[in-house]
Amino acid sequence: MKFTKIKSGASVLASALAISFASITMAAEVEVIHWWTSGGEQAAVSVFADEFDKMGGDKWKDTAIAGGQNSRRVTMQRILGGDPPGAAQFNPGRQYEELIEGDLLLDLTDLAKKEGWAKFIRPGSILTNACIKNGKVWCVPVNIHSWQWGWVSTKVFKDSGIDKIPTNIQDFLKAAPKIKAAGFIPFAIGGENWQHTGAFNVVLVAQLGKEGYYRLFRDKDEEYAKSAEVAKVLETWRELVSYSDAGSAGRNWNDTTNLVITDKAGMQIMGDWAHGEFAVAKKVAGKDYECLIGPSDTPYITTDGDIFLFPKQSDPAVEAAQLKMASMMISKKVQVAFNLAKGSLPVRGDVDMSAVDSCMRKGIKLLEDPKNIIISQGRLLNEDSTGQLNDLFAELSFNPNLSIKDAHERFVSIIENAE
Amino acid sequence: MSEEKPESSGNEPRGPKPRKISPARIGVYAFLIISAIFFTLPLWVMLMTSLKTMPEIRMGYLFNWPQEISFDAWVKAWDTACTGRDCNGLKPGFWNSVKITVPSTILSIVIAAINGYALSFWRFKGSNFFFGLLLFGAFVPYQVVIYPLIIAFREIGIFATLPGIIILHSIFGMPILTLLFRNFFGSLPMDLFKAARIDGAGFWQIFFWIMLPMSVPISIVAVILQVTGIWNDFLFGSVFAGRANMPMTVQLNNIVTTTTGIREYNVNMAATILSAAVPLVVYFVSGKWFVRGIAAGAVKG
Amino acid sequence: MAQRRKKKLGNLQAIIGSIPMISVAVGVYVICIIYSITLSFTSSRLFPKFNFVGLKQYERLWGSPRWQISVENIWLFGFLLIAFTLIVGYLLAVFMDQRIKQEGLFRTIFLYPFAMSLVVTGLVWQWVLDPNLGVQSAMANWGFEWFKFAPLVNPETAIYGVIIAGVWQGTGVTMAILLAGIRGIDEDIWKASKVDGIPAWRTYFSIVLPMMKGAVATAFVLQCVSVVRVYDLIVAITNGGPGIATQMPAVFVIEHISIRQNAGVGMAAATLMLLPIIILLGGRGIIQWRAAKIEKEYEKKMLQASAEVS
Amino acid sequence: MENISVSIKDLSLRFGRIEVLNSMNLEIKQGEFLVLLGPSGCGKSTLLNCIAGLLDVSDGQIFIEGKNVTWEEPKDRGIGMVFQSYALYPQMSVEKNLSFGLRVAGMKKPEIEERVKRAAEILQIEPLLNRKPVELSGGQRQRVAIGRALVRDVDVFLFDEPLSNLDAKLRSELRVEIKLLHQKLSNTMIYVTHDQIEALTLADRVAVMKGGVIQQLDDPTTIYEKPVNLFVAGFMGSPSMNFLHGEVIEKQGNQSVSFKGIEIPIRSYPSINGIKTGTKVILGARPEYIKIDEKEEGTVGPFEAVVEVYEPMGADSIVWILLGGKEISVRVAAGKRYTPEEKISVYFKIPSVSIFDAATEQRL
Repeated sequence: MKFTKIKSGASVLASALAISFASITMAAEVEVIHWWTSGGEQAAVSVFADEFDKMGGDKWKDTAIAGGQNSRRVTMQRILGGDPPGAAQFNPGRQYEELIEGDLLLDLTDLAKKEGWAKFIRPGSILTNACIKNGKVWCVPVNIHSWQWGWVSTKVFKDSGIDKIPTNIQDFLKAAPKIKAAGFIPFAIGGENWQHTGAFNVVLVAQLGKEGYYRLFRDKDEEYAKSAEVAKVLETWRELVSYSDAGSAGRNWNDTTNLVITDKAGMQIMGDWAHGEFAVAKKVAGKDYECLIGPSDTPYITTDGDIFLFPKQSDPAVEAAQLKMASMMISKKVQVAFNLAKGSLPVRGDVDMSAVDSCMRKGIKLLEDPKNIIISQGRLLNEDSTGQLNDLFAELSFNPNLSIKDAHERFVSIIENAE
Repeated sequence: MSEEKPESSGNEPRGPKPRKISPARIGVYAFLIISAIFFTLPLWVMLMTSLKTMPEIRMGYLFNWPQEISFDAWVKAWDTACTGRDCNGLKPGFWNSVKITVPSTILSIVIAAINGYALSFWRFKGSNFFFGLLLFGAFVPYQVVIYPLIIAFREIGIFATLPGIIILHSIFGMPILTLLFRNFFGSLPMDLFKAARIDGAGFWQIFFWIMLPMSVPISIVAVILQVTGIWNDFLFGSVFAGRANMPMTVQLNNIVTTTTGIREYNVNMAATILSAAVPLVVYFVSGKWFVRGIAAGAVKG
Repeated sequence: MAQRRKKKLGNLQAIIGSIPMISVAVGVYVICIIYSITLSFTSSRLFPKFNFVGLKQYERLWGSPRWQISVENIWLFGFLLIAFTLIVGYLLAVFMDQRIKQEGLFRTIFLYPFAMSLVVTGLVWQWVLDPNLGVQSAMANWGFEWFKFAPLVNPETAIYGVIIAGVWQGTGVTMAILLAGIRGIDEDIWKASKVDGIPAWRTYFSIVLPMMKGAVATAFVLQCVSVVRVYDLIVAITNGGPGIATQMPAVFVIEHISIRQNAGVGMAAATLMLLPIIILLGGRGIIQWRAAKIEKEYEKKMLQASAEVS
Repeated sequence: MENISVSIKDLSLRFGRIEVLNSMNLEIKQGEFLVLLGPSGCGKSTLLNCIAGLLDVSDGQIFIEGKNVTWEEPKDRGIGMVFQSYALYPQMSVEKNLSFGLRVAGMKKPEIEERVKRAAEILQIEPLLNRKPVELSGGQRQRVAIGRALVRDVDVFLFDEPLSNLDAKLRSELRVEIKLLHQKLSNTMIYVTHDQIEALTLADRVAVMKGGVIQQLDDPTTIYEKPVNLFVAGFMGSPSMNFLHGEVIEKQGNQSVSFKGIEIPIRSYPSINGIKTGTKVILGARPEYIKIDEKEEGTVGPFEAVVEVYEPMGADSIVWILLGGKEISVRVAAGKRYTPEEKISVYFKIPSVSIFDAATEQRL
């Protein structure tokens, strides 16, 4: 038996570990992080991916993470850790402000100029509000989504003995006891906090109108926040949620939509991405289900949607592929196919949308008048304030011990301190 | 000779004391059995659900034996369940977990064994101070150091890489494993070390030729501790592993939270059992070692 | 002193061998913690920035209902989980000690949850407690319509649902540690108490329990550490909901350093998470240090005494 | 000087502020069997570890065979060591245990075999060579441990309480074997023990230690018969020496020790001239130097005493008596029997007693 010096063994081990297996990026792979995991969303994202792969050379590397929060959490952690994805889905807002300030995003200005994005993107505010900062273009808008929709199962209303489907929240609340008595869930909502914030804001806009909405979230008007009108919104919300079912905690939005699709629930307030789920389930608008815009008789809609950011990469080949992807996402053909699958409106005004159904037509019609459009909360408040509102609305929904008065006080203080 | 048995003189008790079925004894068994039901129930539910078809699940007989056993859910969970456009099931996650667990376990144990050995036999100035700091680390909530570690790993260039997650697991395994090995080596006779010194063996020779062969039992305990711990990790895997190395737990959570249309409970439960399989097998196979491992792993005092 | 003192080669090797330990101890547990604490006094958002804002982040933190609920939750969760696992764990250990049949089987059953990850634990219990799918609906199907048990959907009770899952996962370990403690006690103690005519249950609680302080402390510390770190379980079982009813500090920190992009507040929260640990360990450290000092003084006295004699 | 094997000069060792060894000087001759004896904590094992190089000294020097080895590695000091717990490498066979050090040193195979064979022969452990330590009895293990020192072919053997873990019978057997080994090999041996029988039977010289200081360094007989101070006197012997606290008085030119009204004449004490009248002294008498009812050459007495307890011990017996209210042990031949309360007269064999100054505790 030979005794050799063994100490060298340890140093070999150490150095073997120290070698960073620096990921050798394939020249043509662009990883895309998004949260499009439901049926309709899957169909839509496949339009992008297939189209991108078809263009040859480069490959779409799909990282789907269920839930916008989870998805953005991963994106942020990876950017923080210096391992940014090639593209990441976001919602327009202020979530990526620091990424722009930190010069971590790919500058799309030249591409946008060359292709003349400013000319065909409508409404123009989408580009200016969401993507342009310091005169430069940082993101690609891919669709227009509005939150202000109620999705209704016609069968549930018919079986509950209600002939006329209500068109606003007040009428719905009147009909709700009947639906409940008939053994259906009147109002379907899931458990994720953003569902509550979104739906709450829909109710808020429907009740306070465009002006009230802006006074709160744009002007941060404390006095108005304290008013009884605002308190009334909180009450309405709570009444609405009381018509929900026990299983709502922890439920996904699309599982919730499925309750309406399968005629178990009367109505869900959800953005128009729910539309894609009905499409996947082969349901026909106006017959199997009804879409209520607003739900209000004088509807306003937000024109947010999804955008893609392209975090800066060290590999120039990937950068080229990123630009190619950005251009693909906003191209005419892809816009049509993608938005039909997704149930959303294209960001281009110059595409043929004759194939759309009655629901989408309602939306396109409303869009024609800019007066009907409101800026979403996410763009008016930063992520921290939005988060606080998320917490409050979720608690308002789920915690019966939180009185309307206390909730109102907390709402006022969030508005006071909002940035 | 058998006749020589003395006559029993009346009714004195003889032979072994008869076992009485006392109320206390029934109580003991009742308590144990009820507890056992509580502990088995979830596994039972998972197993049954994973073997049922979706229509049967919707009927809601959670505890019942499936009317018709179907392994489709298992196949789907392993091979074709989707997260986004990737429909490869848990399979890649399984291999990622293997890729992470095996080297992390080996590295962390080697380091800890050297640490424990140095701390037991080669105390140098400050060695106990550093060990104290390390032990403090056994109590530190991960969230306190995770943010600086992300930044540090970025600076070194190992964030979201396989070496990165391996090093991370070795870092967080170090306090308890070092304690384990230090206590083990500390229980060995100091004379053994002295004898080896007289025999002329140095630091590494004593370690590799005398101490390491003796530490097989403690190493088994450490392996069990690390394999189960690292396999079950979620937080580090989700933050530090990177997309290409996403461990099974993270992938499980992704698969379960992803639904396209209807929630496939049978697939989800099959996926859950599959993710739990490795540590469960380790547990069932290693039995007493596992118990020793956790008892030792629980930081002593 | 003709010969100069050489540093022993072995010691040098020991230091080389301990480099990983030293670098982790200092690099991770000193520098990272100081870094985190420092950032808690800054207005860092996604990236670290060193523009100090004093205690502002702490004010924000305590102004946040989500944090308040997180803190309340962790105390409740910690207290109940530790109390339950210790009490039930001890009872199980005592019952297991009654020369029962199939001890191995029972032990396997009680302990296997500990081999499962908290993600798995969370998911499993989420389903078992689901009102439309889990125990409640199964009981209803069997005709027990009155049986209502779905703690997770109600913000008032959701935390208890989480505790059930925690107890399910952690009781077996406690049982195993405590059983080892019971078995480690000298047989003669049992003989003595039998001769003295003390009933078995009294022996278990008045004599055996105080004698196994070590095992109890081990189980206690193990549970404490798992309580402070609870993250995976929450993510899997409720994701902090319904509403924010089951938020925990660990989740709070992760959320704030990533998606909420407020590392300052996140690090303030992390610093506060560290506080109980420091107090716990600090207290222990002082006790130990004093014990060591007393011992040293005793030794010194003995030394002096022996010097006087000779 | 060449016949000095191990030499220790001004050796000190401190752990922090605790001084374990204090400027120790010691010279051990070639081929000498030196026993370090003392109660636990006296520093005897520490000293041995310093000689072996297992502890770093704080001050002073150590020479082995004329070479300054103070800062040498243990292996380079030319020593072999046998430990109390045997310290056999459990995973290696006996043969591998014996050859480990030689293999580490890179010695050639034939020579290793040769040396192992020789050591095994000497210790009669050839049949055990392929066994693992767990398969050996305590005595066999200890023999292997000695063999490990033997194969090193060194000049100095260090023994650290090598027999403490063995039962009484085996211990006395191995004691003889060690003595035989020493006679056969004539190496220098330094042997640490707390067992005085071992010290007395094995040693050429005994160093009695206490508090890190050598109290007395002498051949075993001198240590036993003429202890230099109260500590050595009390430590050696079982039952231990009887100590009578008294004062030297003088009557008609004859000095006596007055003890509780009893006056013990000490005229026949060898160094009587150095004792001043009026000194407070301690008279130490071993049990065998006190006689009951038999006046001998050089004894003084009789003094009245009462029997308290009678302990037969086989070869002889111990009688515990009360003399002036103080309990004293006396060794008597096995045949004599005494009953409690029995009145007896005792005699002191003054030439064999020790007298210590009560203040300095040194022998007078």
